[in-house]
Amino acid sequence: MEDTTAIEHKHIPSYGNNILIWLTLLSLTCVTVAVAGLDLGPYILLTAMVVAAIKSALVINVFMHIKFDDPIFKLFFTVVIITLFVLFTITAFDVLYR
Amino acid sequence: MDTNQIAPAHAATQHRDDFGSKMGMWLFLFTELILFGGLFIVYMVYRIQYSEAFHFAAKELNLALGTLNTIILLTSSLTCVLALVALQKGNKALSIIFLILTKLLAVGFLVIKGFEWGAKISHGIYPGSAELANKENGEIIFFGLYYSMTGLHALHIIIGLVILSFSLVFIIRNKVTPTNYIKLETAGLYWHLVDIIWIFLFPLFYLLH
Amino acid sequence: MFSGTSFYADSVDQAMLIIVGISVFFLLGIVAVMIYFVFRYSRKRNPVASQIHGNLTLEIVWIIIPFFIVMGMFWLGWKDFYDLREKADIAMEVKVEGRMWKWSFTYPNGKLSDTLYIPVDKVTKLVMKSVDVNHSFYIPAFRIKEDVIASRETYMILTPIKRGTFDIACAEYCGLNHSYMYTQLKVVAQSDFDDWLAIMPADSSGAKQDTTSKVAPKSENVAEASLLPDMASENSDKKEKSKKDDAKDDTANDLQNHRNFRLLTKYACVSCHSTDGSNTIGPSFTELGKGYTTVVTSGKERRAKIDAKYIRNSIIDPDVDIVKGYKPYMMPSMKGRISDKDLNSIVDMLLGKK
Amino acid sequence: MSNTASPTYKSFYDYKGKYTGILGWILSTDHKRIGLLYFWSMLSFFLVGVTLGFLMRFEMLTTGPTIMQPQMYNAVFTLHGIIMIFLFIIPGIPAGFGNFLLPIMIGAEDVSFPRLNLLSWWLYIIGGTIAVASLFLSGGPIDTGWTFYIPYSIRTSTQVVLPLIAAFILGFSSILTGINFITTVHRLRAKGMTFFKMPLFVWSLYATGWIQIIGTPIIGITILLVIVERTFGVGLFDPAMGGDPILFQHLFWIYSHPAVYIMILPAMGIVSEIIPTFARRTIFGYKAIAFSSLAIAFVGTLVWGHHMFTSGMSDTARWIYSLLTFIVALPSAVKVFNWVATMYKGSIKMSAPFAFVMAFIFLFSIGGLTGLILGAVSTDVHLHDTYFVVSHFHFVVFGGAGFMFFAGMHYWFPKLFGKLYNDKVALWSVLILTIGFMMLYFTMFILGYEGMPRRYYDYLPQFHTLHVVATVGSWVLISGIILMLTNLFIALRKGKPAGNNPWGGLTLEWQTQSPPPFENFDYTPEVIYGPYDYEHFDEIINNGH
Ligand code: HEA
Ligand code: HEA
Ligand code: HEC
Ligand code: CUA
Ligand SMILES: [Cu+2]
Repeated sequence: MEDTTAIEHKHIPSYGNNILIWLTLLSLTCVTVAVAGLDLGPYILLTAMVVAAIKSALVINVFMHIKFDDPIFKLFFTVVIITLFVLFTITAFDVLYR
Repeated sequence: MDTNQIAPAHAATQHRDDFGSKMGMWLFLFTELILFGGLFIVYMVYRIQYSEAFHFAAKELNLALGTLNTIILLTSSLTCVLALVALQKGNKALSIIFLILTKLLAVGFLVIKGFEWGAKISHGIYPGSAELANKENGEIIFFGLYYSMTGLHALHIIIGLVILSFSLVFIIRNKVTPTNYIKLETAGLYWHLVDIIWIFLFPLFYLLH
Repeated sequence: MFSGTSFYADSVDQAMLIIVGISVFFLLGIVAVMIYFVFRYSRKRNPVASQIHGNLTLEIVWIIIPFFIVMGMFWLGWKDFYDLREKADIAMEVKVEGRMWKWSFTYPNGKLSDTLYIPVDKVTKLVMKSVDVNHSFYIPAFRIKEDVIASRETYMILTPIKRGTFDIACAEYCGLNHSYMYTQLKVVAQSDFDDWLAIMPADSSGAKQDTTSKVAPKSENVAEASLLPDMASENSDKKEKSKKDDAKDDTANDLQNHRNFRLLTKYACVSCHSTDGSNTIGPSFTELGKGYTTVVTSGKERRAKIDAKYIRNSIIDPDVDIVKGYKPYMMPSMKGRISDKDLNSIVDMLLGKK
Repeated sequence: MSNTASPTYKSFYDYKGKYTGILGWILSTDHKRIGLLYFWSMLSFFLVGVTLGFLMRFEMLTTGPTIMQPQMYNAVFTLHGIIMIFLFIIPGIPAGFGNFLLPIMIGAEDVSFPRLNLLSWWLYIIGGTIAVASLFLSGGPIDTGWTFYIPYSIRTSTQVVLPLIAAFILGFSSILTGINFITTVHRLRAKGMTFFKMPLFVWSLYATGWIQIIGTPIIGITILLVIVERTFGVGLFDPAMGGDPILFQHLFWIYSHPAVYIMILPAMGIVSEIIPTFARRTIFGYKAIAFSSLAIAFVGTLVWGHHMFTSGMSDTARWIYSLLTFIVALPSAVKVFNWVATMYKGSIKMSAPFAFVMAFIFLFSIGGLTGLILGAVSTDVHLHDTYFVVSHFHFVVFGGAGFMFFAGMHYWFPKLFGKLYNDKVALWSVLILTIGFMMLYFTMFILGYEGMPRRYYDYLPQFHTLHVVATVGSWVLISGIILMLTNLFIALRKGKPAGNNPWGGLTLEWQTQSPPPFENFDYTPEVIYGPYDYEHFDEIINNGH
């Protein structure tokens, strides 16, 4: 267990991969702007949030390497996101039912 | 639990723990995430209460500039990660170039943001202005949120710029090297987080028409 | 323990009794067992400990049993409250307005009062709103309270079954005189209530409003609860003391003895503005005698002449001209909450007209 | 490890670092020195807070003004609350004892980020200083209550912004401590120290760390918004501009309820250390206690609405929060049952730390069980914002966390300072403290039930007798505190040397010298047995773990 100081990389850093992700991100941005132009009524927010979630998932997984890193980070991150999500939901219980 | 169940044991000689630094950074990022999370809760509550007014007020915002800024920030995220890749591949010069590029893009973002704010302010829309006071409550809140959220985000960009500057200096002085790049990596993590926040801010403010 | 003021109050007391009972049982049990162990297994009596690492069955038992107990407690607490909030047969709606540091009640026929009268055995709904900060309308004898806030109306439902006089307190901290924000609830027979409600004070500003009523003999009717230091009398004491001090006090004399002085208590002006020259939350009314004052208008300081227009604006739109040294948003705007007649009387009075 | 000090032994007090004298302390990155810095600064703030509490009780002695005017009283309870919560009890056990002991208990030589640790102490001091300085600056002492409820806090003319900034800085300091502890636990455990061999105090600090990380940012942003609101008037909370005062309460309690578990979890950790040591037996249900800490941390984040049952939030929300509140009581119950079970067939030595634990179980149970009364909607509607609540939280905060702070002081005193105190006197002080405590706070339950609202400068005549009893109780409590502190101060000067392991504890901190050397161990700790494996008592005491 000596090698834990420097992070072993199961994955080899590459330019191409990141650029590919970047292109996807840009196209997703175009998609969400374009979709917002349509009149989707109540679904505007939904689509916008779904696209934003996909975009941030890409950034977190690839740019921030969470996909290639130790699973503990994934665990941490999930716990935090779930907590945040629950905070949103139960706050909404007040506002929605007033 | 973590795969490194047994951490380097009490080795008095060993003070470098990259994994630990990264963990510390992630934990810090969680606090940032939740800091903004609090603001998003505020946003949610008011959006539920004033959804009409929000749609109306959002028309005042400039979609083109918002989209441009999104693209700029996404690109800066790319250059930031490429700086790390370059360093890992041992290409110090390229890494420095990418890092400078990142910072230029960040400054660009701030300049555009500045123009946007400036335009609003010259139209008399800023917290406490008489113009705003005459608007509906929901619109006051919308712009209150707009200024607080993008303002706090801009503050984070500025902090990010400072952190990136330190990384740059470290690379130049060879404190951050192809074998010891954790400082650049954590700085990058911070930068990507700022990007993620914007990914959510953008649709919530600009795509409401 | 049971107050008997309403069925709701009694069932709250009952719920309380049950929860307290269970709690006392657990508390005594735990403490008794602990003390027994400490004596029985002291180092003297039991020099060598047995090493017991745990017991899954026990562990499960003492999660499951408390789980059902607390769920029971939850239900106990929720069901009464739910019934109360869902009451449909509402006989009367009274508007409650909370302000620093005074309650006032408006009845469906427009009658205004600062004591709450309601008929016994009828369902009364209180619709409450604050004009400034948060307050909380609390009737201990009825085991009920609800915050009164400025952004939205909140409500409370009362079904008294017992006649009598009860304290109403403010339970949400609201500044200087929070502890004096008391008034009273009088539960009376329907017929007495109708008589009381029918008597509209000669002028709607109604200082005499409830004193004229036969159900509320003058002696008993302390509109402000016993606690509230009677601002007027307190001030007049001070006035006595400093009578010969200086000319400034003349204004105070005038104000105190002015025939419309009650208007200043009615709208609770005197809780922030003194009549004796001391500046508390707002500037003293005696300052108005100076003729000029320095105010801050949209960030700029200027000298303002004190005339009818200025005073009227200060009451209707208090946040436009802020007297130097004071904070905006402190004084609640009276816009829409004061009749023209009262406003004119106040302005005249403050200008020193008889 | 044998009890005899090795010849090269030099305690961390004598260690010469880069700086000497006072600088050697305030610029030191040694976790033990930082722990002690925290300890002393917190004790000072505690005495200020306690004096304010005392003044408040004195004012309540008679109806009408006794020794102060309403404005003064309002400022006093606000400061009492702010100091006790933000400056004493939240950092109290984690930053003080946690800093000193966590690395030792897992066999590390320091925390993961020692410089960050020093920074967090500095932030703490800066925050504390700003809070105190704000009393003397324009506007005068803040009078909003420690809850800073809007709209009053944006209306009052007192100095609100500075105390808020102070609270923000203190929150930051708390976050840094949390990050440090979690990383340390993950990275620096000694060889053989698996998660399930960690002492339960470490487990509780780990859970606390998570609450600090997840909860504190919310109060950070809330404070920022209030500051912005007060200075620029953006209208986010101001009802005059469409803002929602209830939203502020949500945000405030999203943090401040979990914060009460930041206070109590480490205290519960100390209980779990003291009982096995003095009962000479292994803890009952190690995993249950460890996981209940995590459960409290997680579920505790979801129950904040029980502070708002009367705030005017939706009825749906009221029952949801009530239900969740009852669920969070379960892990606490599990802990209490396991502690008592640990005494079964033990070999119990009645020393001051153990006596404190008994007082804790008694007082905390009362506090927790009255928490259940407050958790039920209909009873809370009656009791909310009355003295019943004041009593509830003094029982859990002072009788729970405060008493365990004292217990920690007595339990680890020999380790921190290498001296022994007079156990008899300490036992007496526990007794006096408990009696004073009951007189002072139990009466408040009755006051509250009878309808005496809190934050009242003045009260109706019918409450007079009980207020007098409470005030007299506070005097008894004072004597207890003075007795306890005097006893410890005397020991600090004249106490007998303690030896490495006066109580016969098995956790790692007892296997090193008292006070520990710089970087904690002069050998490399390796762990074989669990932290409370008293079946291997002799082996561990003689050979180390
Ligand atoms: C250390 C701090 C601490 C702790 C641990 C707790 C623990 C709990 N608290 Fe408390 N609380 C505060 C500090 C704390 N609280 C403070 C400071 C306030 C006031 C803030 C303010 O307004 O200023 C407050 C206010 C407060 C309220 C709001 C009251 C109001 O304003 O109207 C409520 C309501 O539900 C509540 C509930 C609870 C509950 C259910 C627990 C539970 O976690 C308790 C669990 C413990 C037990 C249950 C006891 C032990 C178990 C047994 C003895 C076994 C038997 C048990 C069963 C059968 C279940 N608390
Ligand atoms: C850790 C938390 C903590 C602690 C320990 C205490 C301790 C005490 N508190 Fe508490 N209190 C709070 C936290 C705490 N408090 C909070 C959060 C609030 C809510 C604030 C708000 O509403 O905003 C509150 C509110 C509060 C109130 C309600 C005010 C009101 O609503 O009107 C009262 C009233 O009696 C009170 C009294 C006391 C007393 C008498 C003590 C006593 O325990 C003090 C007893 C001890 C002494 C009196 C010893 C004094 C000793 C010396 C001065 C000499 C020292 C000597 C040597 C060093 C040699 N407190
Ligand atoms: C909650 C406190 C509060 C209440 C209640 C209140 N005021 Fe004020 N008032 C203030 C404050 C603070 C100021 C100074 C800031 C400002 O000018 O708005 C002020 C300013 C004024 C002024 C301008 C004073 C000057 O010296 O120029 C007048 C006139 C006035 N109030 C009249 C009234 C009247 C009439 C009422 C009752 C109908 C009233 N106020 C109720 C707090 C209050
Ligand atoms: Cu109104 Cu307290
Ligand atoms: Cu709580």
